[in-house]
Amino acid sequence: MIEILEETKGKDGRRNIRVAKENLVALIAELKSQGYDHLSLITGIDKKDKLEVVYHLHNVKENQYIVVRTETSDERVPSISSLYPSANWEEREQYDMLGLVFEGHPNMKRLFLPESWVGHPLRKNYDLSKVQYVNMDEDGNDYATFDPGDGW
Amino acid sequence: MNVLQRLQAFFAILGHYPSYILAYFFETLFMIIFVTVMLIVMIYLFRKYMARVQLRIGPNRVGKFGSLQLIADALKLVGKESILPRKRDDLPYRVAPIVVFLGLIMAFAIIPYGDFYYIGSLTVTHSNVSLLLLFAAIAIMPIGEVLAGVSSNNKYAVIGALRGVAKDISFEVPMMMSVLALVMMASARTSEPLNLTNLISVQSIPYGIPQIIGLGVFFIAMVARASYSPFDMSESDSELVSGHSIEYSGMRFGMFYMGMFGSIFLGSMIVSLLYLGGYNGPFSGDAGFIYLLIKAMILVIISFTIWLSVPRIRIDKFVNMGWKYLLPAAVINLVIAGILTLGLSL
Amino acid sequence: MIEVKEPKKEVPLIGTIKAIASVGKHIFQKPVTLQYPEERPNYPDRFRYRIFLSLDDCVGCTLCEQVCPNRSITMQKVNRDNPRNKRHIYPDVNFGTCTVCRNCEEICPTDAIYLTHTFELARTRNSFTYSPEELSLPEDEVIK
Amino acid sequence: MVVPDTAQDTSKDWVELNIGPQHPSTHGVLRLKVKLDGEIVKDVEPIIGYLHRNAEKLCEMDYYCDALVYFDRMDYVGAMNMELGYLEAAEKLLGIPPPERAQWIRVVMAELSRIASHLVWAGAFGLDLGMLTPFFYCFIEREKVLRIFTAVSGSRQQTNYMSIGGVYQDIDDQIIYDIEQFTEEFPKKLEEIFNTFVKNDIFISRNKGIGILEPEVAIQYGVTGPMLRASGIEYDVRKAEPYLVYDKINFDIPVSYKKDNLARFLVRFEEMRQSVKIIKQAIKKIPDGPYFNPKAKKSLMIRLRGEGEVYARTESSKGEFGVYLVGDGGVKPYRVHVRSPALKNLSVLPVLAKDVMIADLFAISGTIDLVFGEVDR
Repeated sequence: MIEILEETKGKDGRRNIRVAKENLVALIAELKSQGYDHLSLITGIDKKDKLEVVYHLHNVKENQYIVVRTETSDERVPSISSLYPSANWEEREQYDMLGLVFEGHPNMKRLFLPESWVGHPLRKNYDLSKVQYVNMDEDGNDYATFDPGDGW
Repeated sequence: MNVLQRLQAFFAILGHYPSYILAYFFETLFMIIFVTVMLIVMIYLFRKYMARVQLRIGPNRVGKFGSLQLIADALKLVGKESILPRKRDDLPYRVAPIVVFLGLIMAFAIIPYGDFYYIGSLTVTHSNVSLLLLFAAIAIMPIGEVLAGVSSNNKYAVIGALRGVAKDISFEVPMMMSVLALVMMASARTSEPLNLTNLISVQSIPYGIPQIIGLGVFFIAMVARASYSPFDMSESDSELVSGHSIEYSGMRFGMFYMGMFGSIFLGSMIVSLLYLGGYNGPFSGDAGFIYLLIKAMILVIISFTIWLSVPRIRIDKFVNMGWKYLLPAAVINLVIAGILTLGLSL
Repeated sequence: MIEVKEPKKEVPLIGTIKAIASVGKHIFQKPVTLQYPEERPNYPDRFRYRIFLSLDDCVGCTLCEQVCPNRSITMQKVNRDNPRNKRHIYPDVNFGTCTVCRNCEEICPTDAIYLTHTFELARTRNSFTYSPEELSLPEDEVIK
Repeated sequence: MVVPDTAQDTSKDWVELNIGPQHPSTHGVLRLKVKLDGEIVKDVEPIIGYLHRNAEKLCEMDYYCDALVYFDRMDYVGAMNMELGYLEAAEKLLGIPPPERAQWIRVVMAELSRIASHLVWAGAFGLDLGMLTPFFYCFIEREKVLRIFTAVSGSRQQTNYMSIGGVYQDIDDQIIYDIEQFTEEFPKKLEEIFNTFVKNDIFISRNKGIGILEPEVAIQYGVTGPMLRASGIEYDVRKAEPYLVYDKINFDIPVSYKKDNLARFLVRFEEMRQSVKIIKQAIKKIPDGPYFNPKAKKSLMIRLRGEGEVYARTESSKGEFGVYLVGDGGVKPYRVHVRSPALKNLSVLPVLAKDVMIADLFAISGTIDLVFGEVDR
């Protein structure tokens, strides 16, 4: 039996389950076998001292939602991309925006920003005053730079 | 008396050979001017027609009804910098647009614009095998396109050239088969069926009526030759951006562009010559050229409508169509033509 | 729930000719293009574009500056005799970044800032910012 | 003669072709790295982010009411649906339900917006396949919708019409008359446009049986909206979890079991017909009353405070548009996350476009209905 730390009902009437991140994959695998076959959304939230990851799972047939949350203090979360193919891009997006590293992800690269971008924009301590410019090198790969003369 | 003889008479004072040389020179010049003017008219007509079909107005700022728009565009194209790709294969890259345009001009030079004995014929070559020459000239244009595709060192261009080759092979055979049927029918009436003038003058009824299948096959082939939608696989806008002409700019691109509109006009002319009676018509005589032009223009408008309303066919389906439907249809047409010819000669 | 049916299968070629004809017959319809500078469309009353400022009504509350999503509005000091505006600050608007969302109009407590139909604001890159005085002038009197 | 790059590397039996970000049929700034074996597409890798503006961060930096501006610019062809998606979340979080009249007005606007979005898609899909003209017919019809939007809100595309707790401006009799006029005329024009597409054998042959998306794969990849319904799953948020007043309106969800490009095309056209049906019903039922909640007075716009977490989903023209909103009790949202349906639908492209011809790759990417403001956010 998977240990559930806390179960609440959210403001929108959805079931909220909080688990430790070690139990995350096992819980989601069990939920998937219960019919939650559609991973709607993965959201990372920067809570300043820790990062919270929220999974919205959806049962298309019975139209039920369940919200699984876990938190991490070392930016590392197990990946569920082997369970849901759609988690692949979702996790890449969260890595891109928040710096959450999903362990076991086959292709942990940034989704939107170029690979050499410094910092993760949705972090609360992201420095907005430093402007980064994007350009494309000879091989057609994007890169980010602080030099305004090099950017587009 | 045709234009050539009139010119020769005009220059006769210079002697026999110089007068003929000058006469040929000026006639060629007239023909090139005619083709260029027709191209400009065609492009203007296309833009205006496209705009009206799409419920727009089209060019209307430069000159009355935008009639000078094309002149302005041509001037712009001439004045534009021609950007050359760095890793191009220089000679074929530069030669390719000229080859396309030359093929077009040569084909126009061989077409009879009117009966040989009347004014209005600009025909440069009065050969006995002008039909073969005409198709030889048309076959030059794909060479230019392939050269352009391979030499500009671009993957899109290479794919475009590959598609162009596949396309050309699959429509040329049925096209020639349907022309063969024409020659067969004409051979019952004339001893020189390969001469375009003879081939047209023996059409008491337009060949398009007994050979309706041949007309269809030949028209489809001409659509494919001019490579506009639905058969613009080799230069498809939304897939290969611009196919073989992707790396061309300035006047070089202008040559490809004019080559395309020229092939539409050329195709319409050839179809109306071979299948719709050409310059024959009631009270033709001196006005034969007008008949030809009207027939060609109606076909041009039909071509434009097809261009604007039909999606692009996939290359494998086109090759399928060429070999599995067009070729058998052309063969059936050939058989029908044979039966008709036998019936006529008996 | 309804299941969409595939359209009736047309005879090959005939269907295509029908489709071509259905496009071709549009040539007899009137074009819909408006020749813009000569003909002008009817702008509805709510059509919004250029921001106007009534200098006499502005109380300098900075609410428009706060609500502007693009930070297009900044407050400027203007020496002007207006007893209601104690701090003598008025908004200026950078039309280069203004998205015409009309949040400033909605929030303005005295209706001093409002959006109008004027939309022909051709400007060079450096002159998009309208000072408070310029905002109160009609468009053709603003010299840039 | 110089051999092109494509032939130099003989060790690999495929050609890598880079399509986009600037390409006529990538609907903006999609970049596809395609591995080609002749004409056959062996592998597609979509690369996105060229229109990335980080709307989520911008929303976090602004007040609750200002985020609407950024949501307008996500799916810019159907902006009203985006506003609706955000407001569904924000109103739950702030506890400001819109009054009855505003809800009905929102339904009308959302459906008009859906029509506008699908018309853009239909025109652009025609262009992808090489049909030049239906594009203009679609845009002429769309322009009529945008005129209604201008009359209602004052702006054509980025309307910023719905506000927290209602709508910015009430609709009057003239606008109701305009909308009724539109719903009378539009179905005829729609059939005309429909016929220019489907009567064409070549159009049918380009779409039938191409790009088969199995329902299981669709759900695994999070595909929603018309693409999912064309795969045979009758799932629509408007029916499954009705928001606004959709439960009081009689309409059908179009479904197809053919799973191919043509099915997606037909489903979207049927959706437009259903939208007209919804508008016709809703416009008659708009009740009298206030058009915004007095709790969200305009002068209080920047003082709204919310706490908690809300995930609200709506059916936008692309699919299930979800907004996850976290508030910490301040005047600005703490975290905004958008479930962008077009992004999820795009992620299935490598599966769909396996071993198809190049021409079909563009037909398939055309049926996904990509709008890059929404994919990249």
